Amino acid sequence: MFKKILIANRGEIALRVINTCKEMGVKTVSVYSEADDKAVHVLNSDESYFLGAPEPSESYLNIDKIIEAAKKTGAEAIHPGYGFLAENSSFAERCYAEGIVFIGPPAKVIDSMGDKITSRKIMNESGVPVTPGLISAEADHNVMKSEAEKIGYPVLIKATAGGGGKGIRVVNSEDEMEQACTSASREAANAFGNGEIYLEKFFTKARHIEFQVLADKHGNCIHVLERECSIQRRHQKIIEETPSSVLTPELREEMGKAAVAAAKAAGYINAGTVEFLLDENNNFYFLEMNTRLQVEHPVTEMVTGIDLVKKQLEIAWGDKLSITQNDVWGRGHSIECRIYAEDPEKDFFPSPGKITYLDEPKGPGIRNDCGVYSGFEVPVDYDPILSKLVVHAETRESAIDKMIKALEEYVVIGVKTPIHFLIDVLNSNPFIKGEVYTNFVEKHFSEWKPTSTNVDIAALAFIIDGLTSNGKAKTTGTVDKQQTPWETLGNWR
Amino acid sequence: MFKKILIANRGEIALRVINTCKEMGVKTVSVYSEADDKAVHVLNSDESYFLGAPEPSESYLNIDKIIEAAKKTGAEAIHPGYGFLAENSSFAERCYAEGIVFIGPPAKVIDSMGDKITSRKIMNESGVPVTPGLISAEADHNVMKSEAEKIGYPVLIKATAGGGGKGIRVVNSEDEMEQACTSASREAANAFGNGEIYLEKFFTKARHIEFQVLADKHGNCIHVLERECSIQRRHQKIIEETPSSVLTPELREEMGKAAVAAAKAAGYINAGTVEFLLDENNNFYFLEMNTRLQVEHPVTEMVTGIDLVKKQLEIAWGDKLSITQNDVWGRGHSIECRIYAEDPEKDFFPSPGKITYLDEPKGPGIRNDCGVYSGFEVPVDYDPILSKLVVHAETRESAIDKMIKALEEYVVIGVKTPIHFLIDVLNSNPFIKGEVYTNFVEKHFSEWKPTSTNVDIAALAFIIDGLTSNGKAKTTGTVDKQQTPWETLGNWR
Amino acid sequence: MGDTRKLEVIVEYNLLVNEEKVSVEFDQKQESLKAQINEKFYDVSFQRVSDSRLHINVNGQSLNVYAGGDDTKTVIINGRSFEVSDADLMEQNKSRKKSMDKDPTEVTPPMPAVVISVDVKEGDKIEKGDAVIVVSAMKMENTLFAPFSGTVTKVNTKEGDKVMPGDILVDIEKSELDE
Amino acid sequence: MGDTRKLEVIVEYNLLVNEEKVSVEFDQKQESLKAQINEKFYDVSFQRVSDSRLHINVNGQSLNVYAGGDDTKTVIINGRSFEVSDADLMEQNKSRKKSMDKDPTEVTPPMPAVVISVDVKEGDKIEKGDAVIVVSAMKMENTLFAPFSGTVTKVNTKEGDKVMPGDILVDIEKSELDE
Repeated sequence: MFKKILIANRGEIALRVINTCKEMGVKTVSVYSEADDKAVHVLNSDESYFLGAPEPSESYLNIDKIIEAAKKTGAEAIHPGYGFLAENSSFAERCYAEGIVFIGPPAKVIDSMGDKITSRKIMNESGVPVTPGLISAEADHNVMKSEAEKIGYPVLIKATAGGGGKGIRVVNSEDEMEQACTSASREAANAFGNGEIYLEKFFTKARHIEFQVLADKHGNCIHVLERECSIQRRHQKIIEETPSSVLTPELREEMGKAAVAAAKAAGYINAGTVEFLLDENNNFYFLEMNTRLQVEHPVTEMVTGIDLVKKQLEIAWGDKLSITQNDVWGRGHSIECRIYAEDPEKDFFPSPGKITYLDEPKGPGIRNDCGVYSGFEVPVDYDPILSKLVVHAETRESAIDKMIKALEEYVVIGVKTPIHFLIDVLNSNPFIKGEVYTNFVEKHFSEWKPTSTNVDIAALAFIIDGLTSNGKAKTTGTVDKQQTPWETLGNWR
Repeated sequence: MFKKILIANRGEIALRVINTCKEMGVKTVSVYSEADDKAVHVLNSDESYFLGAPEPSESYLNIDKIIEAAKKTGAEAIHPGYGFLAENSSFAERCYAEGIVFIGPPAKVIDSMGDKITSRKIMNESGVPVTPGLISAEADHNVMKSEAEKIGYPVLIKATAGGGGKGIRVVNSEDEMEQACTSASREAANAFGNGEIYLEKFFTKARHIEFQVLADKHGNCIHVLERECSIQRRHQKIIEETPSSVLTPELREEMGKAAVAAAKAAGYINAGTVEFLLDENNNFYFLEMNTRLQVEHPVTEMVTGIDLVKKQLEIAWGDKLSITQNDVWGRGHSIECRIYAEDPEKDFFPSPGKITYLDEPKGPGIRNDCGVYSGFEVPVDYDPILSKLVVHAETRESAIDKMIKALEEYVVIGVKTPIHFLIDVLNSNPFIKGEVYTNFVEKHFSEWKPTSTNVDIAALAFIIDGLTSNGKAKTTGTVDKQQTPWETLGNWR
Repeated sequence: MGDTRKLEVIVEYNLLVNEEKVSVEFDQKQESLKAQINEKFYDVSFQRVSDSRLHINVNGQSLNVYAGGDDTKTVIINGRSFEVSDADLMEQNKSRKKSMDKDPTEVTPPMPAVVISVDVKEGDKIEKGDAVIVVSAMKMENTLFAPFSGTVTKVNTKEGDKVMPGDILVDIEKSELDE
Repeated sequence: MGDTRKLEVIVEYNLLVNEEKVSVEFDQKQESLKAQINEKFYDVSFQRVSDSRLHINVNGQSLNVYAGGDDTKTVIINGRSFEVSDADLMEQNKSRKKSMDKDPTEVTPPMPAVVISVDVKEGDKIEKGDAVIVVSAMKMENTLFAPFSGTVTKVNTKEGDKVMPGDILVDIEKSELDE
């Protein structure tokens, strides 16, 4: 096994990789920007290497500096996490050229899958169904408009590169097309360094179901069950679960086989994810393949007992897959909620700032992959993910109950979070019934406002906090029993 | 299901029960003593009821007060946890008489199993092998001596009541007998209110292997695999794991069947544990049956995916077992380390005090059932358990690695803990090879001293802590860059 | 129960909880208080667990509440977050803030952000609603629009700048027509 | 490398780490320092993460260290705990403590405990090693023995008392023989 690897990422996913490396006895090198000198990945790795200014181009997207870090620290391999350089084929190529192992698929696979157009072509040819729409990138708004006319509105404008909900716009009618294209293209250019876009059918009532795959260098390829990721806001997943409540064993087998076929057609190696849309009639369409570890990989780990990061390292090292398709089976049910620094009342707008207090939920079957801590300043420069709260229980019903309890015990002060919103989603009838489609949030929660229960208690808490604040700054405060309201209240009458 | 239950316990196990109740929608009532008004079970239950002075007899062992608490709060059932009243048949009886459901077996089963003599008889009669020794309690030292002569020294003097390592003495020769009997008897009288003792063969090289059983009120009884609990200090388990590294599938099946036979012979209902000694020749002997939830139950939950507390509530409610023997199978490997407030350098002597800082280990596959928090004063009145650190991984080897990592990240300041000691045990060759016998600690770690690695770093840390302590009391300190050693050091030259 | 429901030493607070006005009358006795909010009575006992955490018992129900912040506090109860402030205190401070509150017509970012593009220059005539500046925070773009029609008199920022709420990124002179 | 290994402004500390004497010479520069312990050189940079947590880098290796306490600090590194104090400072305070250290002959509990049984009464003649008192802490019994032979002159405690280290539970007058 590798003796030392570098992790070209930050926050919770870098820590996730570090955790497995520590258990495997693999030394880790973190890289960091000026904004991250006290970030969790820096605090928990064996070594850390300073990259530069907070701007991603000066730090986590700077290939030269990262390669330099690996060489100077003697790291044999680089784990890219997700985002940043994870799906950058030039980076994978460069690693190869420098004699450093890239923990992920070969550069040419990243290229073909990263380009949504090429991947659509490959899948089409190998018999995997794809969504209706363009098979080439398009800069001309008029061509977009006529294709949209052909397959019918609404349509999706999508960046050919990238992922993570960036560079995507829904277009409901012709007059929205131009602005949508411009803005999607610019966002994509900023996020991925590539502004190319194309168009595909937008399914208003469909499920986003993806299959985890693992492929080694010896031709073995398996799938590790599905994830249901339909609950999205701004085209980014916020709640994921496995198993999907609509997959019959037969459909699971069929889609799993298609996922393996897709991975094989792509010449895939390492851990990857094949995303499908499943429509109301149980027809499924290849959407794209993510050539990296997925944000939501923990739900798969919870139900299968497999450490996917460990598998990634083993595959990159050249090991044969130690499990076959028959060894893979799920037990129980797992749900993940993404906890972002964002304001659910204001269209999930990011809310950076300093975490002044953090209390993570704990208990059997609760896992919180967390990238922040009390006192940490969440940088404005990167994705606003704080943590991924994951639960595992015997049934979907118990998992929902466990997740609600965990969310209720999750305390974050200093930045806004969607915790309240997530509780309401998990408590909602459509979620409980498993009626989750990609339009779920728009349909059921577009007008969401915080409930007004406990307003009186909040008022009382405000007053009591003031009354007892003399006790602060001690580790455990005690109330000074001598105090009367006259001494402690600033505003009585 | 019950709407509301009372938990007649404290700390981590009370919180463990509360966690499951919250997920099941069952309201919880905590009871507490003066020493515990800020204990975790009080902070996390829906209601709490004050019992009295810290002394157990005035609080957690006071049956009248606890029954009163249940009646006043309208609790329909009582979960006793482990210790305190968990194996007190009068309490179970009283609950029954008052129309409150006792979440555990019937009083008469507690009686027969709680009395080690009666249980030995029952097992003998139903063909379950028991350890050689007396079949009746004995107050006469001379009878003890002659029985010891018969079966050969060393022998164990054991309280017929109780558990948890209390009221037990090893006797190596005749001249030690008298003092051992007196002291074991007094300790038992104090701890269990019953000073009766008996004698059995002491196996110097044996394993302590126990089977979890579940039995409903409809005659269904299954076992939920074994736990290996051989690593003990002062006759109390400190490291437990499952599966045992020496059980072949055949031996597991044979012992599992014996465990179910034992539970059936006892007329058992609810969750219980059948403890066996396994000698070097794979002969096993019934040791005792614990008629309650076991401290180490989490390792079973981790490998089987079953919530044992939930099963307890369902059984007490009258549900049929929802699983059969065939539904029970383990996946991966789980280890538990008990984190006590104790000093491993001083024969594990208790170390009460205030926890001034606590940082719990986190990460995939790590569970910490914790009964304390930063700022909590660990009472001198109760068992010194702080938490149970549990890991789950694909193999025993990975589980050991994960546990070592978790222990290394576990920070407790204010009381002594055996964390350092546990790391050394997990790193030791005999543990790694699975050569774990009940004499493990005596044999390999009786002369244990902390290793002296990192002494220099500790010295540097002391100095740096002083240099930067101006930054304290802020949530995140920063170093005042103006400071020079001349201003900050009290003792330079 | 009549007597216990009479408050003896009455202190009154006018609070804002998530912008809703809540008037609390209460009577404190050491680690407990009795309070009245609208028509409802509350029997409360409390203890501080840590700097940010209180454990309170309200009419027999045990709750953990968390509070942080200075004038406006964030109060968290069972995963639900409330912004609470003292309305009377806020009233006193209002005059200071008035100029800002009254005139929501500035080009300023809603949150700490980085300027992605400046779409106007000095002297440009712009219409109300025109895109003026695009900022980005945590990789999400946000377009700032002209709050009224007029002429750009000064651009106070450039691409790549880090900007904060309250920073006026572009000065605009209102056109006569618009008034 | 020779030059970098010379310390410029030398501060010296004599520490006790788990009762082992460690002399440190060092030279601080803002958030880094160079130190020498015995023959070994250390290049250290550090930052405080929280009240009890420091992140330090020693000769390129990144470590989390935790420290708490006043004069004697508990330092925790990778799950291993060290008691560290300033030996020079301790030396100054020693005279005060001497009387206690010198005379380990009192009947006092090793930790906060509850008295379970008092096995002697005033006037009893006892032999060195006799059980005098049994205390219990966290359910574990601990017998306190007579440190020398003599006569019990006073019993300062009774069953059920909570007692602390340093409390003299029984006064014993030494018998002539024993001296």
